[in-house]
Amino acid sequence: MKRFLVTAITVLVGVAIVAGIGVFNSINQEEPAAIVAKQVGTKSTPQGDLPHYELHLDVYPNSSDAVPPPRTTGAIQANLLNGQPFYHPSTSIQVPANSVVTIHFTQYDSGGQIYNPYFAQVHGTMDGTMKWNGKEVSEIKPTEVGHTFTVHQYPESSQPYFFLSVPLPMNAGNAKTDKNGYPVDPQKVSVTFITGEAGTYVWNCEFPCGDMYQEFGGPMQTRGWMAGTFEVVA
Amino acid sequence: MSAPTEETLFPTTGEPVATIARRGRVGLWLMIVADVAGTIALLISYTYLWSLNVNGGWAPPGARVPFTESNTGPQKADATWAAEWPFWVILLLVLLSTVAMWWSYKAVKAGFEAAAVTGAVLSTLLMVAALIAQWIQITTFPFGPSDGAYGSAVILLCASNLFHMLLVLFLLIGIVNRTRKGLISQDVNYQSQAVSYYMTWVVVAVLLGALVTTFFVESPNTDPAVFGTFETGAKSAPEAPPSPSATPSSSPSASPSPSAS
Amino acid sequence: MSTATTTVRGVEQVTQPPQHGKPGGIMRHLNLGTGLLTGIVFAVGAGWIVAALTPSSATTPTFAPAEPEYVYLAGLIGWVIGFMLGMGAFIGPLRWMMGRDLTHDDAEYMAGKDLGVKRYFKFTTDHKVVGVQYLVVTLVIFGFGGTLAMLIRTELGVTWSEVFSPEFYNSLIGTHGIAMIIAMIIAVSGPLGNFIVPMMIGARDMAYPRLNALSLWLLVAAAVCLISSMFVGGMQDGWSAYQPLGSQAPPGMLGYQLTIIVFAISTAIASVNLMTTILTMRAKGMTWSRTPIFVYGIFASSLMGLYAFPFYQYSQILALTDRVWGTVFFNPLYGGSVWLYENLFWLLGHPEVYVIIIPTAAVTLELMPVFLRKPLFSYNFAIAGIVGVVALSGLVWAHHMYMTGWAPAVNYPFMLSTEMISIPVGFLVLVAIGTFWRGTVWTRLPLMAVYALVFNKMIGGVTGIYLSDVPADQYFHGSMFVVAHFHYMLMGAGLFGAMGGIAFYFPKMTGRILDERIGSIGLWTAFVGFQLTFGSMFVAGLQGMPRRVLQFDEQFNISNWISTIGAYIIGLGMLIFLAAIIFSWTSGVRASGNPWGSKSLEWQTAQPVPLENFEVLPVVTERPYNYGVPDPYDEELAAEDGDRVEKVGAS
Amino acid sequence: MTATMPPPDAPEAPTNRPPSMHRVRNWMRRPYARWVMVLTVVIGFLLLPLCWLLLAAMNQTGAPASEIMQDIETTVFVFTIVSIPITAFVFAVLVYSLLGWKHVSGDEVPADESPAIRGNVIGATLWTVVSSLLAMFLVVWGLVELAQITANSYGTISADEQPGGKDALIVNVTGQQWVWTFEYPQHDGLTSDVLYLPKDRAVYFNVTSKDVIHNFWAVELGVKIDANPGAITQTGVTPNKAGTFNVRCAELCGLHHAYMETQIQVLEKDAFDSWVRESGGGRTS
Repeated sequence: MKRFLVTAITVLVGVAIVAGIGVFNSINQEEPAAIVAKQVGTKSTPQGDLPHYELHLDVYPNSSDAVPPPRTTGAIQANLLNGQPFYHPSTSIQVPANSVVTIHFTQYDSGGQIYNPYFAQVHGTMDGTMKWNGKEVSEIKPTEVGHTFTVHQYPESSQPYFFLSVPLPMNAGNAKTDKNGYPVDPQKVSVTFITGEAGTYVWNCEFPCGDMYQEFGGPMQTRGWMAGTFEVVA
Repeated sequence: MSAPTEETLFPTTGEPVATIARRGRVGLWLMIVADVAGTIALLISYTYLWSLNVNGGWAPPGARVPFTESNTGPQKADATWAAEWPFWVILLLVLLSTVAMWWSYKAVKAGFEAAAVTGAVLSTLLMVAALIAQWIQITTFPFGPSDGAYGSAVILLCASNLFHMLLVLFLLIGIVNRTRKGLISQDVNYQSQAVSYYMTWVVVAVLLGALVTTFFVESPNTDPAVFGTFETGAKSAPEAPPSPSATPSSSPSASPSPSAS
Repeated sequence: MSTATTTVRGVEQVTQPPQHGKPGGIMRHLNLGTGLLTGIVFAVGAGWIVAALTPSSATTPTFAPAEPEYVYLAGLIGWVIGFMLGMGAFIGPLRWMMGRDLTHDDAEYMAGKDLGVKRYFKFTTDHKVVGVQYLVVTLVIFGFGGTLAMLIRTELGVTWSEVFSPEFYNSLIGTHGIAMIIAMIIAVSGPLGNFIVPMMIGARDMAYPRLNALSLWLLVAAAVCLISSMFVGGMQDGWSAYQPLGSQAPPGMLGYQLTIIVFAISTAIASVNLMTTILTMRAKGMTWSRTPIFVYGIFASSLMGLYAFPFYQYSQILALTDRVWGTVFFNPLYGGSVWLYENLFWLLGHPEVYVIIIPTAAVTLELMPVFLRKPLFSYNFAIAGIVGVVALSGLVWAHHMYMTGWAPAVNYPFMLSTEMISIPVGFLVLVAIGTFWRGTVWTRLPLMAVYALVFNKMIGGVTGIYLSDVPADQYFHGSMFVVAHFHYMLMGAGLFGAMGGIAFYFPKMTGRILDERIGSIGLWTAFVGFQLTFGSMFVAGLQGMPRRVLQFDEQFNISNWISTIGAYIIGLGMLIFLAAIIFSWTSGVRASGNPWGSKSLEWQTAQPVPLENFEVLPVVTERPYNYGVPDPYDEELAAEDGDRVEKVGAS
Repeated sequence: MTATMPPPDAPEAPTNRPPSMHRVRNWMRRPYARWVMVLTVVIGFLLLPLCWLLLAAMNQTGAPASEIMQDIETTVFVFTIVSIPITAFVFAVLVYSLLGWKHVSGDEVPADESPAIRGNVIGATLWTVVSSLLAMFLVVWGLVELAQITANSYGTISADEQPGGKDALIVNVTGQQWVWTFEYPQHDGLTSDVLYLPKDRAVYFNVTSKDVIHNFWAVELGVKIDANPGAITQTGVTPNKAGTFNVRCAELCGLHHAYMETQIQVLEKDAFDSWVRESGGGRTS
């Protein structure tokens, strides 16, 4: 029964190889550890009093000794993305369901013209505004955008539709910078929104800040840099 | 070497040279078919972009009419159309080289092998001249590859000419050697014939290139707006109208960008 | 010039050019090892030089990529050139140019005369060696693409989370696509076209033996480029690599583009070689009406490849210059057009489908008479079908672009031409079922594959009718329905046909019979899995699931789960079939020269086939497929007619 | 079966019948011919439910929500019915050749016993005629339907030149990596990330893209058109069913292609107007 022996061996080896490759890549592609919003009390809203959570996100124009770049699979990818902007500390974000969430952005990058002025406006926050360096605004100049934080739908009809878009204003090109090249007084933006039922969403930056065609390559199309996941957990 | 053809046998397979020659001709024609298809692909690219003038970006920036000035990118502002005469000079050189090759083939067929060598050498020299001319033309274009679709298309056409010429040059050197060594003789001359045929096709290819680059210059589509306005990704660009609303076919009440309110 | 003469193929006194050194000259020292060595050395060298030359801050807002891309590109080009150099591909042209022609001994050495197994690892010109090499390369590429397919289905089967990151998934689908397309294009024309066709038409070798070897080793070089692209980010834009998305992809894109450029050259060479062989080297007496249908199939496929591939090649050349040189062919910012790319691409893209389908259909028709012991049903219709497909193949590309808004007006003519093509394809089906009609079924593996093929081809063909129709395509375009349809065509018809063909010619190629039992188990396992996978994929498409997504609405879950299970079953079946090949090749039952009792020319050769196939070139004196006995019913009819005439006379 | 057969001993009068007809009748008497025909009918009826199953699958999420989608579904239905007979016949031959006609297994070559049929004029002609007629029918049907759909979706004619184009709603659809935005130029450039549409009112879409090729697919409305950079493609539809439907991107467009989805809200007229007012569509900017 040599033939069946050969068959068994071939099948086993083949399955082993395929599974090995699959597992290796799957582990290799792990998302960065999620940052979880911390509770800071409750807030009264139209829906009554809801728990209030906060989390902080920074946007850096490039990595430096102070800020290490995100983990990237493959030396060549890392080399390509070297010196590109990214969200810090992580791009996997976790917020609780049915609660008020405030995200504080600190934006160190420069910027310019955004393709679609729609994303220079604030969408999906509690009163359609955001706090920019202390003052309430509902939109910024489309020519002075640094980045955007745009959460959009995940193709699951079972979860509530959720759309949040926050423009992060740019720092002037001549802004005073520290030794790492980051502005000493970066743009500070904070938005407050109410989450619905649990669900998984993705977010990415809508401002062309990558490289190659339309500056939408590189970091713009790499999880961990300018795109990530946004999870609303029950 | 004056034995009639049907008795000369091909060394490696022992078949009559006439058979080998026929085989070679068929193969050559098929190769030319593939080459034609490739050249046609390039010509399609040229004429298609020429006819579309997407976003007013066909002409080099220096030659653009004002309404398409919005596309400022990594382009030379003063880039303009290429001069037409170099295309025809190169065509002439290639043509002469081909004629010389044909002459060499006829000569070797008639048994004048010294004349054949002369013809082949002459053809080689002319092809080298064409090659140099083509190289000079490519390097001295008033535009770079990024300066409008016209620039890209013309440069690629010339590059394919360059490729053809290099190929032919290789073949010609072979022909010269072999004719000198008597490997191409009155009996065994299908290789010169094949090269002559191929060069004839190369002439046609160069001619087609010269024709389109001469007669399809200004794009016929002077109103590229019908293909939609489209903002550049350059950060330095001035604030442009929001793209989607500014189609001429939709209602003229195109909205200003919300930021203007 | 020396006047040495030898006896060549029984012809005496053939003048030989001067022999320099041992036969084969430097080719004696070149083999796959030296090829890999020089290839790697050149790749590293070129990469290193470019890395030294390029300013590392080459990133600009346009297409210009960063330094690693230039390094990778240089490495790829260095690899291809170095590999071909090390294989000795350039020796022949060089010797031609220097005027140092090959002697008969040189030629025989390069054909692998008494080199034993070593000849399979050299730049060997013998068409039989090349055929076997093609078979191995095909299996390797299938393995690669199949592995990726398993990963894709795993991602889609695990519906509750992302198994792989979107970047990796997007590069998976693209690389799987192009790997399988390449594998299917060569699956029949490569192994069988090279090994069988010359014997089938009674020739001693291909028209251009060295071009034959060249096409194979170019393919190997291209395959390496493709696989390498997975390690530098892959090509995250589907196998069609629509621009300008392709210009945003990581450097893996360059691997894809170079693969296509090299592969197109290899295909053109192979096509020219096969067509010239068929046109000029058929045995005495083999008129076009006596030529086996498989030869027609290979010829048609080569013809389509010949005129179609350059468009694909140039689309990739333009995309490459767009990426690394800043041309703007497909960059709408500066006057490029995305529709230009789509047109160039699909000008290949559709003929390529027939490049895959026609040879498998032809090899099917070739083996059916042998196993049904009756002639091919209306041979002329088979030829008409093939000719019709070739004639229409160039006129239907835009049915891939119905929904691009490129030119809505041309949807009408293209819908017409596309639906017309169902008529010649119908001819092929007619020939198939006509040959089944009243045939004595010899239940061997190759014929079983034919049943699978016809079944899948019907489903693929019918679903193709929906897609060829613009209104229906308005719903189906870009949905999973399309994926299922072309898998039914390319895999269900193409791959199963190729399995049948390989099983059929396995004895001639390896001297052993493909193990009947394991082979059948593998075939039918794969068949069942195939129906599960793509049948349920049709459902997902009908429900409105777009293709090339890695997350989707729950309503698609069930069909995707079934699909994934089926895919694993296919993988199992394919592994079993592979095992059958491995087992039979190493220690299968030895086959006689003509185990299937075929009357076709290629089976009349000795086993193992000698270096130049035939001692004396055969002469063909009768039509192919002379099987079977006179139809008993015909005599009945004749008799009845007899009576009738009498009755008429009587009344 | 046998009942329909004339008694074999009664020779039918041949004079008034052309030989070919005679042969056909004779052929029909052969058992395998009858069996294949029976199988064809059986398989055909087994396949018939597909016509409705396909539509059931397509209608899962509320389609058809427009006339165009209805046309599409009719087309699918008709094509299925038309292609069933020929499929059934081919399958019948496959089945019968596996079960009905003679079998040989084993390794040695079977003797040549099959009838040497090199062709059959009647059969081949019949097949050619039938398949050509079917293809013709499909083409004609397709052309007519396409013309109708083009009329319904206004093809590429600009909104103003359309009959009743004046009171149609214009929506500028913009695809960009990886979100859709919908602008209502008639309402002061009101822009939304969800596609709100009024019921029973013609809508024109001017579709374009900011970066790469996307494909605007309003699934239940049966609308699909590429969003090309540097070009504006146009289509249109008249939703005739209120509800929540899906927009999906049907052209691979990069990292988050799978997530480039949004909702369509088809509202009754007044609900739509109130939405416009609430979301600032009435504001004069």
